[in-house]
Amino acid sequence: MSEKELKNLEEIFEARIARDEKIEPKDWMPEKYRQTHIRQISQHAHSEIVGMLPEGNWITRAPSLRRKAALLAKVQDEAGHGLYLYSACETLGISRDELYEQLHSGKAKYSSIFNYPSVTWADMGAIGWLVDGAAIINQVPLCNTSFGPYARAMVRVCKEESFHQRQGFEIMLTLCNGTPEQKDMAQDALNRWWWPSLMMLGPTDDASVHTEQSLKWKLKRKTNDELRQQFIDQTVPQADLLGLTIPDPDLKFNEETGHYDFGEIDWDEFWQVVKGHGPCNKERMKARVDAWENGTWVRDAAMAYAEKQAKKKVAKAS
Amino acid sequence: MSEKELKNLEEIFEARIARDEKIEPKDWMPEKYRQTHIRQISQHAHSEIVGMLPEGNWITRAPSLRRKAALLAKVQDEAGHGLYLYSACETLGISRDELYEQLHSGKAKYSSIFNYPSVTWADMGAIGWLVDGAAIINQVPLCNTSFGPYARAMVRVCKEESFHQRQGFEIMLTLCNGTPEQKDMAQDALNRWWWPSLMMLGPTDDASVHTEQSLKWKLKRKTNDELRQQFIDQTVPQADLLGLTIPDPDLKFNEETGHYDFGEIDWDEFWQVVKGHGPCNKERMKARVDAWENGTWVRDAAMAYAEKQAKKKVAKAS
Amino acid sequence: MNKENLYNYILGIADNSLILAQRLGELCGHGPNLETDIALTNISLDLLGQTRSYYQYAASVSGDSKTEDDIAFLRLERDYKNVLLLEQPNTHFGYVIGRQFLFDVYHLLFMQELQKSKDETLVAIANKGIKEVSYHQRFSSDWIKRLGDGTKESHDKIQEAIDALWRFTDELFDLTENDNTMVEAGIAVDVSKLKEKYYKSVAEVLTEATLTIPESKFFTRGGKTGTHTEHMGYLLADLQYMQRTYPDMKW
Amino acid sequence: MNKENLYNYILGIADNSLILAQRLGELCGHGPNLETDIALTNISLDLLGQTRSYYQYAASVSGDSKTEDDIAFLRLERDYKNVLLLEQPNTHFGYVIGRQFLFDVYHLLFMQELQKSKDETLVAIANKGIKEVSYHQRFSSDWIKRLGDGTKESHDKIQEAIDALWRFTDELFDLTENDNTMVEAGIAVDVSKLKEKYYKSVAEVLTEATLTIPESKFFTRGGKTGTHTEHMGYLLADLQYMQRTYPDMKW
Repeated sequence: MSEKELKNLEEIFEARIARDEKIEPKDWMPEKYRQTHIRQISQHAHSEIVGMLPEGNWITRAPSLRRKAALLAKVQDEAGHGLYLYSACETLGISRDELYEQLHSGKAKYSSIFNYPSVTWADMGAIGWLVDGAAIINQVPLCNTSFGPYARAMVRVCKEESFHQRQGFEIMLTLCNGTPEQKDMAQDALNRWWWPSLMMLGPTDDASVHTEQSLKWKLKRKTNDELRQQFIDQTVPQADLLGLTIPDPDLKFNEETGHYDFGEIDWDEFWQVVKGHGPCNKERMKARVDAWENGTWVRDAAMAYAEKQAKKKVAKAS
Repeated sequence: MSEKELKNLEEIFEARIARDEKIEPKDWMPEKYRQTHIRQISQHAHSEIVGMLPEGNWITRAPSLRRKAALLAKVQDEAGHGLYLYSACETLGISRDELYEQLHSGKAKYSSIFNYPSVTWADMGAIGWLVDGAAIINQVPLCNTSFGPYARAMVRVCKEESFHQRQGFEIMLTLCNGTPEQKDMAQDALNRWWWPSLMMLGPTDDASVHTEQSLKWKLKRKTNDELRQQFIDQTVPQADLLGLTIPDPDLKFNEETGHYDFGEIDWDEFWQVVKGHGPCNKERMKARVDAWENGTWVRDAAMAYAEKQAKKKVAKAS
Repeated sequence: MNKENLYNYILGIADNSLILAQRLGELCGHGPNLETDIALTNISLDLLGQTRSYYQYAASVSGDSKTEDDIAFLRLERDYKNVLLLEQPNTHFGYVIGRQFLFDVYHLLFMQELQKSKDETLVAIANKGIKEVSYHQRFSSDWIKRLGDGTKESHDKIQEAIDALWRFTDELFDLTENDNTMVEAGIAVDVSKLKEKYYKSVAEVLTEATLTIPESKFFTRGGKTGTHTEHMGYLLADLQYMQRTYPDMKW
Repeated sequence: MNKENLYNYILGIADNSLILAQRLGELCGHGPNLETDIALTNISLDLLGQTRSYYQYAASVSGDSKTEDDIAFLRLERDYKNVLLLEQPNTHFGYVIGRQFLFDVYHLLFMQELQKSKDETLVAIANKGIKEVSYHQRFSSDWIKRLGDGTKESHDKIQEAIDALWRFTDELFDLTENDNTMVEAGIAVDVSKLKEKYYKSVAEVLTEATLTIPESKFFTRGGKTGTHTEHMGYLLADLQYMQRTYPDMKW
């Protein structure tokens, strides 16, 4: 392809996106578009499956049968999200094994929030309420993103996430309406998850490297700081409703802007966790790698069996 | 050695035993004496270390700090007993590795009682009271057995065992003086451990293969049935003191004999457990083999290090 | 037959579902791939659903203020009546599948018979559950075949698991005194009659999977009378943790 | 400084001994050989003895009817203040020795300073404990050398453990608000001042053991303020099992 032809294709491509047309896997796309999408979709998929771990930690200890079943179902949904997202990613010409390899080797990232430990039952509430809440704010705009398979996966994901978010809030509400010990547990969970949740919306705009290009491709529709403000504005009244105190002495409603002002985020902590030095990075990665490695013989068996069966069929047919 | 010389040596040997002299490792002894002692002493050593497992099972869950420390110390004593007994056995010309190999391969036996699970805290009481009680009855006569190292080890073992037995009884007493739930727990433990404890004294005399020879060598001083009767006569009044019911409807004091009559023992169960099909035979053996195999690299390291240090010393000296 | 007999009978069934669901719950997020992870979680969810129906029924039978959670979380170890098979640990995936398969074949036969019970609520639970259980059995049987007739390694591993778990199968067909009373009342399944069919079905799948049917005639029992293996206490310590630590609260 | 400060300070020390004793207790009967099994149990027993002295003192300070067992078994996870290092699991013998060594070096320095406290009871406990702890440190240092300078396999395994546990060491030298109050009162050890000596001692042993001193400057903390790793909940579920299941009884 000549340089001119390439430029032409790129122009047509950008025009399609500008017209809000969906790009499908078989369509021509710039290599950078493909790579950026592989990076983002797989990162998202990895976040789902690593995100199973802090919640999975409480399945055996859930305090009632109803909560146990709901938690199991929620963690299972996350596995399901992982599945759609890996599938969407595979349409871009990368295999699931390669994607796992990137995760296990540390080359691919996942959402840093899952590197914090889940230390009490109230964390199941806080994760649903805050973490899923922040995730939805990140993800809703992606239902209209330009890459078709990703956009469609997100529609499904967002619907379930918002169910999870309500469920998390309801766990918090039950605790806050419960005994003083339960309310303490809820407040403690909010204290620990609040700041990491704010960090989930990504670094501040001036530190964010991918924003401009991502806005053009509709992988982003708002900047990180806008999303963060939206999350805070939405969450503070919910905390009030619960009767919990957001652990930020600088938090205050600004009558002029109509938004909440808030205190400084500890970006050193953020970067430390991103770089692999959070409280549970090692544990999370070990859990994933162990699951994968302990499962090798199982996957091999399934493959060997399928091949034997296929051969038998062929033998019969001939 | 001519047959006559051998016979002569044997006669001198038997005479020494008859005079209650101790046989020491360096003394001449008939091969059968050596083999019988290796079998019995190692079986006894194995019983100590397998016996650590049912009690070890409750260390992390002991109900008070005092009980936790006492239980730890008790299980540690059993390791100590294992250590003396293996050492005594090694004087007969067999290595500890060979002895372990016999245990792990199933060639050597250990006391079948340890193939029952410890399912409640009260089992820590019942094991001390009944199992150590029966063990003492088996073992006290061995303090005067003919083989010196074994006799001396037994003096030490018996002293500690009787401390353990009192401790076990005291656990039972505390439970029996406690709440109804605690008393139920104690009764339940007695129900489960009573019959296996009776079996600990060995098969009935007519089914016992080693008795006659063992009596001569003072490896036994009473028959299994005599020991069993002694155990029952001693234990029934203790159960009365605790206010517990021995789970044997046929148990009754016989004014004529001055002993307790008792019901039929389920010898099928006994032989099934001896042959490896008790409730925990597989788990016990797995725990021992795992400990040994997981420890291989550690023992190898210690050996390699010791060799390096020895070489360094030699190098320095020369 | 009285109320207490019925109550105990329901618990005997329900505890099986609870304990297996709990074991499967440990695996969530740690499966050999996402599809299997999701499938095992599904089974756990089905079993938990059944558990809740049974305990809710038991709670209503008991007539006192007990809830499903009191029954699930606040009994002593000796009062859980699940069979020993189901409390065995997730040693490796072969054990997970072996345990599931050895139970599913029984569970399906059991549910089919429970549909004929004179107790309408149990029939309703069985009618709903039987579809789930037949899916479980298909799932575990398929995996028995995949592992048995997969690679050398998988063959050895699933054979090892079947051999190790085999000794817990005979207990499935024991009848407690309470069971006998309930069989006479036409409510309980006479599980002793399922034995032959069970071993036949199991043998068929194992054979197709190129596995050897264990020959041992020595079996371990005790779960139905509440004498559990040493694994059970640790399972309960986790299961009961919250309810024991924070008594009398709503969640 | 008030009574509550002292109470909390004692617990902060005692919880370290309790949690390490508990972890070591898990190993009893499963050691690589009898001699090591006995030695590790000895350490566990020493630590339990210290724990009891501390808690008994704390109970007397609290002035209410609390007993050592109430303190040991009936707190919520967030109220245990042991450092994260000590709750880490017995992954393999390298981790057991690595954890022990990284704590023992600190513990000995700590005990030496505690002997200078203005609180007589703490001084008495330290006087008694210091002999035990210096034995522990000798034991674990010797094993660090054996494993480090033993075989290739043992070298790699102990290095792996040291590398993995290293990130929990910095927390040892944190001072909580309560600690600061107690340091000012002349009762607490200013652990922040032990840091340099600690890393020097550790480095000496690691070097002699032919091991590499980890370079990471990233550390994990939280135990001293009660935010534990996910291992802690399971440890407590077992530790507290009996007291939670059978409340208010004597044992």
